[in-house]
Amino acid sequence: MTNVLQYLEQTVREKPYHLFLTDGQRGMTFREVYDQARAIGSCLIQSGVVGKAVAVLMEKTPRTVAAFLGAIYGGNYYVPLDSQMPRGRLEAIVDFLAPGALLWDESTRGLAEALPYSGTRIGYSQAAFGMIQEEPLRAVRKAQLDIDPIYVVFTSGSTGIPKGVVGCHRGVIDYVEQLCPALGFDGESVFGNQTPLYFDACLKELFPAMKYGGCVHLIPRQLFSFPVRLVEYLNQHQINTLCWVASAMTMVSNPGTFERIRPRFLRTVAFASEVLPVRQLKAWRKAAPGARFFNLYGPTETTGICCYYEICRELEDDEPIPIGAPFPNTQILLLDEEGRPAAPGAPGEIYIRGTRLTLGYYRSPEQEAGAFVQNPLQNSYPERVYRTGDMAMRNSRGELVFLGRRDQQIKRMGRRIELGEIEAAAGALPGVDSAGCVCSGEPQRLILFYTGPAEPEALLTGLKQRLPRYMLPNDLRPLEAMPRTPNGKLHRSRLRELADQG
Amino acid sequence: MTVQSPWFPLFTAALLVIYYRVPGQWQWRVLLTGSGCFYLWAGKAYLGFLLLTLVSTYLAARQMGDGQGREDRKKRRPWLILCLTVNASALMLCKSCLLPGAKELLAGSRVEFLTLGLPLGISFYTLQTMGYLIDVYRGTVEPERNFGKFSLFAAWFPQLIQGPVSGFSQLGPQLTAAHPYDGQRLSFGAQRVLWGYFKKLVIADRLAPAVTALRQEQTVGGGFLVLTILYAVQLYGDFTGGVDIALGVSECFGIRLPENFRQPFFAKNTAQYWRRWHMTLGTWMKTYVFYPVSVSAPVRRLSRWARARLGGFGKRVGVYLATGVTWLATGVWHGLTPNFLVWGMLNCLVIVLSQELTPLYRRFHSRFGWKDKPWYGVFEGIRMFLLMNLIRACDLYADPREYFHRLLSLFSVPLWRQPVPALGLTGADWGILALGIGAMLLVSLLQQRAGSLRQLLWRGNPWLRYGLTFLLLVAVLLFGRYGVGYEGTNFIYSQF
Amino acid sequence: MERLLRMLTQLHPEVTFTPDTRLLEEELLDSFDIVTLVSEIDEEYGVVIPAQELIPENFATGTALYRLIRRLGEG
Amino acid sequence: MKKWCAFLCGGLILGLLQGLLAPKYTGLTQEGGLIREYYQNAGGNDVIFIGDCEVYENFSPITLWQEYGITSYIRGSPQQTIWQSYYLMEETFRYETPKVMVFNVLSMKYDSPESTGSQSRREAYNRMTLDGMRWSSCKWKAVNASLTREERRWGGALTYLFPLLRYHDRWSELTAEDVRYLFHFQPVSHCGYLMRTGVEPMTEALISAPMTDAELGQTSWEYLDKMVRLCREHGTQLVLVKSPGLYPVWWWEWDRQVTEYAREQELLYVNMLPAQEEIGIDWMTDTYDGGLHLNVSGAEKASAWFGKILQEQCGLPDHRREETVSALWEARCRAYEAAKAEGR
Repeated sequence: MTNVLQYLEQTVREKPYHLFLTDGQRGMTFREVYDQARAIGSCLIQSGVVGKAVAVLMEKTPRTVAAFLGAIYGGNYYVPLDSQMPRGRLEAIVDFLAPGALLWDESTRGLAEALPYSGTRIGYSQAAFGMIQEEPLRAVRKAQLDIDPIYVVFTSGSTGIPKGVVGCHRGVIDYVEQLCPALGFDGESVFGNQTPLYFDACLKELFPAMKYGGCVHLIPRQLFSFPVRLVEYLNQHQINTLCWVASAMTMVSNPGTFERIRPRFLRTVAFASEVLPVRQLKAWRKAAPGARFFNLYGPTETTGICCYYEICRELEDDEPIPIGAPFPNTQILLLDEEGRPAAPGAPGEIYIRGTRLTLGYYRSPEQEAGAFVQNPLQNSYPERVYRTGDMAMRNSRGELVFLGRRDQQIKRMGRRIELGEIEAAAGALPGVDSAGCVCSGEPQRLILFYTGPAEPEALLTGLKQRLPRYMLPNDLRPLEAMPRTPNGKLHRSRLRELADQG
Repeated sequence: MTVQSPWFPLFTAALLVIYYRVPGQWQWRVLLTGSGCFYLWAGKAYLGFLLLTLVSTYLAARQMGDGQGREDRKKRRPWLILCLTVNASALMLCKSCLLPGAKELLAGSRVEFLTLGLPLGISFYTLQTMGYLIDVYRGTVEPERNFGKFSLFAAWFPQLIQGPVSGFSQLGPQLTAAHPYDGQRLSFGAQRVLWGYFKKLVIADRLAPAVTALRQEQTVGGGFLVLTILYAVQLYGDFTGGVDIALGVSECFGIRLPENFRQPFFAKNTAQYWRRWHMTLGTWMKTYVFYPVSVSAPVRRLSRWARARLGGFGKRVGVYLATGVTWLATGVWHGLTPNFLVWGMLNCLVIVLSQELTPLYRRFHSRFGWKDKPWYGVFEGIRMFLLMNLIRACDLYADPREYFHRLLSLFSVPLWRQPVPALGLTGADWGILALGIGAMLLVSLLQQRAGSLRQLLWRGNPWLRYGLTFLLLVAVLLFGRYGVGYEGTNFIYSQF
Repeated sequence: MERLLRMLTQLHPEVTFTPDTRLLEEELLDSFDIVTLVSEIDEEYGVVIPAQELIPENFATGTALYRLIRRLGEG
Repeated sequence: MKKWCAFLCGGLILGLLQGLLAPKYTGLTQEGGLIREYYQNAGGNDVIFIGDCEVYENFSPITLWQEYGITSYIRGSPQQTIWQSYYLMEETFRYETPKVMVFNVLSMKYDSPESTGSQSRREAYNRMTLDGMRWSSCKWKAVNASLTREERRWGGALTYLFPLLRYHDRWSELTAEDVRYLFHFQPVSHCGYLMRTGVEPMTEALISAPMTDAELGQTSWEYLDKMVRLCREHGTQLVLVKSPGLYPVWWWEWDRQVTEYAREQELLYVNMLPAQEEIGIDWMTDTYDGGLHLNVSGAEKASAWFGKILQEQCGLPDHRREETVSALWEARCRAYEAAKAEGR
């Protein structure tokens, strides 16, 4: 298996008219996705776009996925763009990307025409319903290697300049081959996709569904503000597999939704990209007793999830959920500042080693230098590993536990304080929905922001029982809603600005 | 092209026009070609069977009729036996090659069995040819020299659907005789055809879904009784309707076929019943099975021996044996499946019992003077109707055990508590059925008293006649159950 | 002839038979009676009536029947 | 004599009954009344559209007139099969000789009467197409081509000659409409276009039915050949079109075969599916039944786009300046605008 398209071609032979993707309005069977993708590929080749980036500026619909695969059929790599992002950032990315072609459809017509882009613009229907040329497609396919890039995904870089991570066939194939058996995906899996298509999180739903002939429901975004209607949607479509971000899980379980309605068909629930408070996890486990729960960890730079932990025991309220162990064929190294293996039980920075590593950052070698480094443990041959910048340690059971960003550790009164720990402690207290802790100003003051009905005084007394004195925040500020980045992570820079305003 | 197809009336009308235009001696040839086309259109599959039996019967008859076989019966016997075996085996082959298929279908509802394609009453046709053959063998009939005329007699198309079975001496000459145009006879024929269509399309086919539904449900007790009555009416409408169409069409051509029914449900006892229901089959069985068997040497020796030993009862042993054989033959003729044999034996049993019980009846009636009371006549009619049709219901179930289970349930399960399932008929349907059955009853009563209604009408005011006929036509066109929406059920009796 | 009439009354005691009562038209004789009659005649007169003779004309009246028996008797 | 007048009035009554019982297509199923409306508007049409619902729902002759001065008429009916289309074309040439004959190729996917669906469905659709046709040799041939072998043997063609034989059981469903429209019918279309003003975006995920066969059937190709020959005889240009409806799916294998055929026969084949963006069809606002057919706004966009191709490729004259023609069409436009405003 050297090409991700082989997943699609194998399934099209077995169950061509099985539903592959649907967004509640338009459904596409494998056969339709296969035909339209090849038509798009032929159209791209015909317009001379081969081996280039293809920007896909479309809403989240089944056709968008067909456009992605169409780009790969044309020997290119797709770059999903978020049509909701601020115009300036979008133009910066397109300018920075300089794609070979821009795919748009009726819903993003205005935006596509307004962009200052001089390359070829192609309407979705014009490509997808055009003529399929078998010969050019076969020629392009023959030239494709498994290390060819298939996508570029822009992450919300903490430093402002968008980082484009370039993923290839090899990374995705290895990822899918390890992920599916571990999480139990198969032909019966019906995925309820929540994450936007312009992030790498959706890979773990699209490609497994393509491999086994499962079905992906692109859940309409507005449903996520009405949790009861969302669970009805899950039950109505018998969705049995969820791979959501933690904040989405919390948003559903928090307001007592499960008293009114329970998801009836869940088999696998995985949450990622952030720490899920144990209280929310318990609510979910009570609501879906039959499901298996997984805590996933993995940066975009390693094509997605590299560690997973199946929740198999009762966790204490304030105990952080471990990220468990890496997938086979992937290794996690815990190293200290000097690059030596951290002492057992001591925190260390996570380095990831394996074929899963992506090709690197798009057109920004300097960023790459910081992240993809030579393996500090040996220097007898060149070996790239990815330095995540995340801190973790092994607990008494040998399970990896995520501590937080390296830059999120601060020294205060001579002690290392893990802001993540403070947040976890606050999150465990009743009346606290979510918590974010930052330190700012001189001398350093710890400011904890939280959402939820709890009173600052009650919160402080609660924290006193859980945190050493030197870790108690100086100031507790309730917020209406916790600022989040587009992909659902805590927007820490915004919190810092709020803290500075004082 | 079954009779319900719109082609049939057009085909008949066209044939009539040609028939009355062609000079007399050519008329029978027109009929022959007409029958040929009808057969080609409706039952190509059985052309081979038809030709085989026609040729074999014709040759055997010629052999027996003339040449040295003429005087000496011994010489004629081998030809008779040879031809009879050929025809009978051909018939059984046709039935059996269908029967394996029919086996599973029998398990299904009766309607599927009905639409099973054994088109054009193969059995009626075979009886007619065998009858002709035996007549020639007995010398009562001169064999027909001209093969065309003979095949016209054997395959005269109105008869092909479901009889009646007619003898050569009675039908042969009519077919070949010239028939000038006669308006009255034509309108009589047309009216009879219309009446046949009314009974078939408006009444019988409307009841068909109800009978099928009842039959498929596990109806016992009261439900079974309702099923029996409905099936009786459906069968009456279907069979007499089909025969009326055949007789009517034939009458239009000036050819009178023997009557098959005479108000059968007014019969008082079994003997009367079997003289009013399916009369041509009855007479055929009597002349070619019952009498020969009862007169044959072995039976005579047996009855002499029995009379010597058993006295009074002994006399009747021979007759009962002959009756048994006749009813066995009738059952087999209806179908090779067990339920028809059981049906035959049941009828035979009823006849033998009523014969044995006649002295008891006489004593009973002498004591109570009810015999001539009017209501007793009605009672007898109802009793006979129920008895005959309860036996008739045996046709509905392929497996006799199922039939007997339901029959006994009449006595075990209280009649009214058994819920009768929805019969798939709307209020309007029941209304039409009530009116239709009322009309049939009225016509039967009038026929019983005043003979042919059509004579009555012919003498009356012509406008009344036109009005009534037109009303009948509209009723058939509007309320008939035919056309694309309905699965045209073949004539029940066209399967035999 | 008397023997014949006796046979007929034996079959149907309630009917008084005369040589020309219409046996068939008034449905006095059914197929049963005809067959029992034939075996009786065979018994009494030793005359075998073949099947093809069992036709309505021969059994229309007592006299017709008697004429049949005599014809078969000599023939 | 008495007999003849009896027959006469008997026949009259039967004829009256037949008219009474025949469906009038005034209520919901208006599609049944499309074919019969052509005969008053026959003549003077440069373009005749022929095909199934993708023709009478997705094109508007009024827009063609308003934008390009093209005079056109649509002879469409529900699930019109290719053999019915061919005989309709043959019949049309008896009334007029248009410059262009446009045929929607979707119906080529049905290769035999049996393949169009269950018997009751086929019967309903056949009736809507064939009952409206006036009696002629074309209608007889169309009827026999639309029936299956058993239906022909049973005498199905006669039930078209005498509709009473088919609709006799409607006696229990008669309404006032049947009486009011006994002798005349109420026009329901605008030059054959059945206007739908409703808007119902795609709400229920439409999933494509499996492809029956990669190869279009032999019967379809035979009838297409016949169409080409027929149009060549009359000097009319045959244009093949696939209207932009998404469902049922027009598989690309079929599209490839039709494109090749069009190239061999030097025919203009316009597949409007790839041009959805160009036409500007938005399946959220331009459909009245959740994505199956276009509503009036969609039809106008499609007609405007297709009109330009007709004008350029087929060299159709602009009749808007001709007095007589524009008078007639002005009336039609007024009725069209009124209906649109009324939101029928």
